[in-house]
Amino acid sequence: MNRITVERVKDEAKNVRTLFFRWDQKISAGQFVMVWLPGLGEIPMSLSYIGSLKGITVKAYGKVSQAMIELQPGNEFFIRGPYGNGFQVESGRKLLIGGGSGIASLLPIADSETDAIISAKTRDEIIFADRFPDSRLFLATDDGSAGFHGFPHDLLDRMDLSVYRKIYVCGPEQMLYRVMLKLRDRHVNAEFSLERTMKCGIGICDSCSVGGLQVCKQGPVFSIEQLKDNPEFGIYRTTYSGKRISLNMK
Amino acid sequence: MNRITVERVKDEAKNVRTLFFRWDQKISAGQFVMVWLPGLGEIPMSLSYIGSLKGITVKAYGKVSQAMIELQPGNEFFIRGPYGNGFQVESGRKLLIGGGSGIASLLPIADSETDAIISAKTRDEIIFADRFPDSRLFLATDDGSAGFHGFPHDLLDRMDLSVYRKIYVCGPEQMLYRVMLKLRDRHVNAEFSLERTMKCGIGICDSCSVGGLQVCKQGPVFSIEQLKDNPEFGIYRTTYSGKRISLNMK
Amino acid sequence: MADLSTSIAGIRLENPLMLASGILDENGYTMLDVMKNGAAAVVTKSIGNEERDGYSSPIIVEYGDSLINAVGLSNPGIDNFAEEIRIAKQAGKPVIGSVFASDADGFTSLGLKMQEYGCDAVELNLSCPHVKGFGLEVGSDPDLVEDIVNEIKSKLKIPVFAKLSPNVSNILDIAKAAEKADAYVLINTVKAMKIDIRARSPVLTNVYGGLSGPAIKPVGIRYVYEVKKETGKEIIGVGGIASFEDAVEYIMAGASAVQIGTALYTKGKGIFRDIISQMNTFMDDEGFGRISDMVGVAIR
Amino acid sequence: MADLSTSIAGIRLENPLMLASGILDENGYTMLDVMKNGAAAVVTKSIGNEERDGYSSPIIVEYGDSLINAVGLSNPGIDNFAEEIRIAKQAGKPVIGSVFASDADGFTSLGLKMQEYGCDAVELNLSCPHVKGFGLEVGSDPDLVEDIVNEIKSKLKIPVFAKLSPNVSNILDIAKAAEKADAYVLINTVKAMKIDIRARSPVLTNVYGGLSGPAIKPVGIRYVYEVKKETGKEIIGVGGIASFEDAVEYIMAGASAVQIGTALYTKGKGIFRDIISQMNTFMDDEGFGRISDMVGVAIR
Ligand SMILES: Cc1cc2nc3c(=O)[nH]c(=O)nc-3n(C[C@H](O)[C@H](O)[C@H](O)COP(=O)(O)OP(=O)(O)OC[C@H]3O[C@@H](n4cnc5c(N)ncnc54)[C@H](O)[C@@H]3O)c2cc1C
Ligand SMILES: Cc1cc2nc3c(=O)[nH]c(=O)nc-3n(C[C@H](O)[C@H](O)[C@H](O)COP(=O)(O)OP(=O)(O)OC[C@H]3O[C@@H](n4cnc5c(N)ncnc54)[C@H](O)[C@@H]3O)c2cc1C
Ligand SMILES: Cc1cc2nc3c(=O)[nH]c(=O)nc-3n(C[C@H](O)[C@H](O)[C@H](O)COP(=O)(O)O)c2cc1C
Ligand SMILES: Cc1cc2nc3c(=O)[nH]c(=O)nc-3n(C[C@H](O)[C@H](O)[C@H](O)COP(=O)(O)O)c2cc1C
Ligand code: FES
Ligand code: FES
Repeated sequence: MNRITVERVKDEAKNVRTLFFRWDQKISAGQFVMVWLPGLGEIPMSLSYIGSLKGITVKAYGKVSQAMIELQPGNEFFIRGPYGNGFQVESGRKLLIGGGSGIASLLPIADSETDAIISAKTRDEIIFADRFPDSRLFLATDDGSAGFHGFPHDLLDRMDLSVYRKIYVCGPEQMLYRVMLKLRDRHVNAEFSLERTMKCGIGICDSCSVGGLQVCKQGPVFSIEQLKDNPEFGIYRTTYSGKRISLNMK
Repeated sequence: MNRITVERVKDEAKNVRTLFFRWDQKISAGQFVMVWLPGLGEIPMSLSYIGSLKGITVKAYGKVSQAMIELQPGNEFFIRGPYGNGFQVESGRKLLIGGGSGIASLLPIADSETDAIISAKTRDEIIFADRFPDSRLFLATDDGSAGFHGFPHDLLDRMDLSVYRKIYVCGPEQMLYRVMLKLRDRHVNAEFSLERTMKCGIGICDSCSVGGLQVCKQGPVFSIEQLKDNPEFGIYRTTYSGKRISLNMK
Repeated sequence: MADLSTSIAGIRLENPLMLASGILDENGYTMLDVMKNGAAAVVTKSIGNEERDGYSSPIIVEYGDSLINAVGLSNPGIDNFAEEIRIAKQAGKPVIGSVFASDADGFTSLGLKMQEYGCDAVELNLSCPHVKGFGLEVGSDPDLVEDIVNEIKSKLKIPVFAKLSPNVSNILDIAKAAEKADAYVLINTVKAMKIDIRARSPVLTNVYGGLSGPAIKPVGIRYVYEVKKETGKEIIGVGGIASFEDAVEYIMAGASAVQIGTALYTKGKGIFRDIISQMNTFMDDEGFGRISDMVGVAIR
Repeated sequence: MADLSTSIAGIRLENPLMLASGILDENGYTMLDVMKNGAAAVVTKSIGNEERDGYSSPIIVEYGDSLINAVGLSNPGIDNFAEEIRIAKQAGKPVIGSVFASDADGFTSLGLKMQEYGCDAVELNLSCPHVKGFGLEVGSDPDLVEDIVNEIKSKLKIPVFAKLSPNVSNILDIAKAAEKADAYVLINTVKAMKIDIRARSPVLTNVYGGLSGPAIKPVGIRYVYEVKKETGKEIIGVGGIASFEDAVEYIMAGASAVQIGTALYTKGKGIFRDIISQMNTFMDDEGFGRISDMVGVAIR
């Protein structure tokens, strides 16, 4: 376990905060860490900044993530990792598709040739829009309060994807799945970063598996080829107990 | 454990045989290995050849060493190691003093500038005399059957030791002790390789200790400074059970 | 080419390597993938009569190449597990259903369900060291063990394996109590824990967990050797196997087959194929024609 | 500068690090040298009433940084040991005499001799896992343990430590039986063995031995934590300590002092000074003024 001290915090939106800290560790874009708050629990978190100053962008859902967004400079937390494979970053023009806080883990691969679709339920939940020039940014909201009114996969219908060397997607599985269905037949090069229940983070507990692949170890980033015929991606997941439930998205 | 196959054997004297073998392992002159014959036991042995062809020169004392000298080409034994510090080999003129089979572990440091005193109880037990030109060799036997009649330390009285950059000594502790007493006041640079009961070979069982030093780990080679005020060297040893017994040599 | 096939309780295995219970065996697709990667059989995660979340995270601590876990027997409950067995069975290889309960009736009803789902054998988890009322608490009581094993054996057609704990004073008493089982599985994890000195706190939510991986291999070898020597029964060896040497060491100590768990963390699923090919070379070099030639050869 | 001194059963130690029994403590000069290298105290090799050669070599197997040993309680016999204690005592630090026997009378007569020789405490080896009739065979029988501890406590003036085994189903039963002891020492080695697959043979002459070193640290931490939490008694922690973090982990689990054995193989005698200086820095950084501030802080 590494003990980390919060150096600085930045509020990105309601219930979303980036914690900045120093950690002398090489990390690839797309990798994640397991964050432990003693007495509270441990959860997986991607890194939104991977330079010498590192950052984690947390959206509060439950007990642990809520406690994380309450951390102040000087407060401490513990991490193990980094884990997972990370993105295969290619030079050339890229498109990032980030749903909700999903854009956070895509940030480290953004450069001057990168376009981004950032989507959220509503305008207030859009984060990191300021990291992209207007000319390279597409916004989408479920309620139409900002940008395109609808989901990212619908927006894709209107875009010329042939200009992109590679497309990188991160967000809720529903969104990833629908984007995958759109891209599948358009012969594009795409990578998806998945989120599943993660207990161990190191490829042994089976809680994060999707069609035989461990998201924590063989992922969290998968190529479109690995996912398009996957029997569970977008279809089933297992709960914390290991019970198979349908995602009902077909 | 490393499994070793005997490649070739050479009889050096009655009950003394060198076993040659290949072992891809860097070894310093003076280091030793623990030789295991399954079902029989394990004993420490120095290496008499340390190049790409390695050799152990065994003198039969008891169960294990007796079985070792009966090994034939193609037979196998097991070793762990190498252990111990080895000699600090210096360039320039050297004198080796080997008592009994002690000369074996000094062989690897012999070069064209090296003189040797080889001693034994009797003529038949002298080994490796052929490895030194007559001009560089002094023989000594307890019974006078070859060379000087007497012990190596007595022979030293007649030699000019100031010509040697360093003196290396290996043999029974009685001999080492007496040589040490002679050299102590003559301000020479000398190293002694000790043999004591060795059970572990790795510095934890205390069976090989001499005045707080572990022969297996801090030795087997010690400088004259480490030995000259040692409260046990030449004075006491402990038996296999750990019982202190006097060497009665003072 | 040596013949790597072996058999345990009459079940033929194409090689001696099985997946250990609790590691990558909760989801049918994962078990399928592990068998595609060379495992001759899988043992499922231990399943109980009721759905259980197990402990909340942290449930695992890395300790070098070894692990300390307190998953807490999380499982979907036997009634939700049929589908996973069905998926795993698509590999066409043996699937062994691991079960845990606190008494003979509980074990028996689980065993019957596993049999109904098509499992080739049932493995009784008498040894999980970190959940109150189950596992070790059951498995260290010889009378209870005897009761469970005798009862389930009288009801099931498929073979029954008894997985025993290293956390006992005398394993032979327990082995004897379980002697009606078709084979023993040795060993489960060793009770252990980790404190983070900077957090000044135990790391696992449950405080205590089970140590697995290379740290426990010498302990596992000793149990397999001792139990084989004293009982002569068939044994599946498990605990810290991460190389072909480790697998062969267990076999020479008396195991007819082995299970691999923690090494999937350090070596990934490729470990099965790697060990198979290296074991083959070893057997050819050493003149062993078949696995049974090696079973127990080191016993004195 | 933090204050590293501690005390155990009223014996003051300049720092919490002692030498464990059986490692470099058969010869008085070696014990002296270990204390010159920074150990605050030494525990002697376990001494019996009669001289014993122990097992013939091989008596040790290297397993990574860990070891498996079956020395077999070799010792010169108590009557030949006075001189070693006399030499060791020249360090001016506490010397603890470890003893083994098979019954209360045997332990008591050994304890009286150790007291006569000037030892500051006696440590009862109730836990060696590889010698028939001694150690674990004695230490896993609660009635016998109670008898031994009560008898020797009634005869000796110096403190008595009870060294317990991890090779038992329930350590609390044994700890309770030994509750008259002034402190517990936890843990001895874990029963284990090694087979060399090319020799097709167990390596140790005795076949079975005891596992020590980093492999058993998580097991030792668990026992110290559990026994401290349940009994509150003073504990000396031992098992796999090879760094200041390990020592602090034992202290936070409840140990008032620790012993180091196997790490002398990997780190040499310099380990004592290294740990002392690093523990000092750690305590300063973390705001711990004295060892007692850390004892058991991780217990929940
Ligand atoms: C590889 C990976 C990377 C991740 N990176 C980030 C990141 O950078 N930033 C971030 O904020 N989160 C990230 N997450 C998600 C994060 O781990 C979860 O939000 C967290 O586990 C929630 O834990 P909790 O204890 O706060 O909530 P819990 O108390 O466990 O859950 C509270 C409620 O929220 C629901 N919930 C929990 N997580 C999610 C979710 N992800 N989506 C929808 N509902 C959810 C639960 O079902 C439950 O009902 C990542 C997850 C993975 C697998
Ligand atoms: C560092 C080191 C390096 C060594 N290198 C060599 C080497 O290169 N060649 C070699 O032949 N030997 C060497 N020895 C000595 C060798 O280890 C012993 O001779 C051996 O242990 C004897 O074992 P055994 O089982 O054959 O005899 P045992 O059955 O143990 O002993 C039989 C009898 O011989 C006596 N004895 C055993 N060893 C010696 C001895 N060294 N001197 C006098 N009496 C003895 C015993 O006391 C006993 O009475 C070395 C020893 C050490 C410590
Ligand atoms: C994360 C984890 C979960 C485990 N769960 C179970 C389980 O549910 N049932 C069981 O019988 N053993 C379980 N075990 C024990 C393993 O099956 C195996 O006995 C032990 O880990 C030793 O083997 P290894 O060193 O190869 O992992 C688990 C082990 C680990 C590491
Ligand atoms: C070679 C060796 C010999 C030992 N001899 C004894 C002994 O005589 N008496 C005893 O109580 N413990 C003995 N032990 C156990 C140690 O004192 C200690 O409890 C154990 O090794 C765990 O600590 P470590 O991991 O620091 O070595 C011995 C251990 C080793 C490795
Ligand atoms: S989180 Fe355990 S296998 Fe992925
Ligand atoms: S042989 Fe054991 S300490 Fe030297």
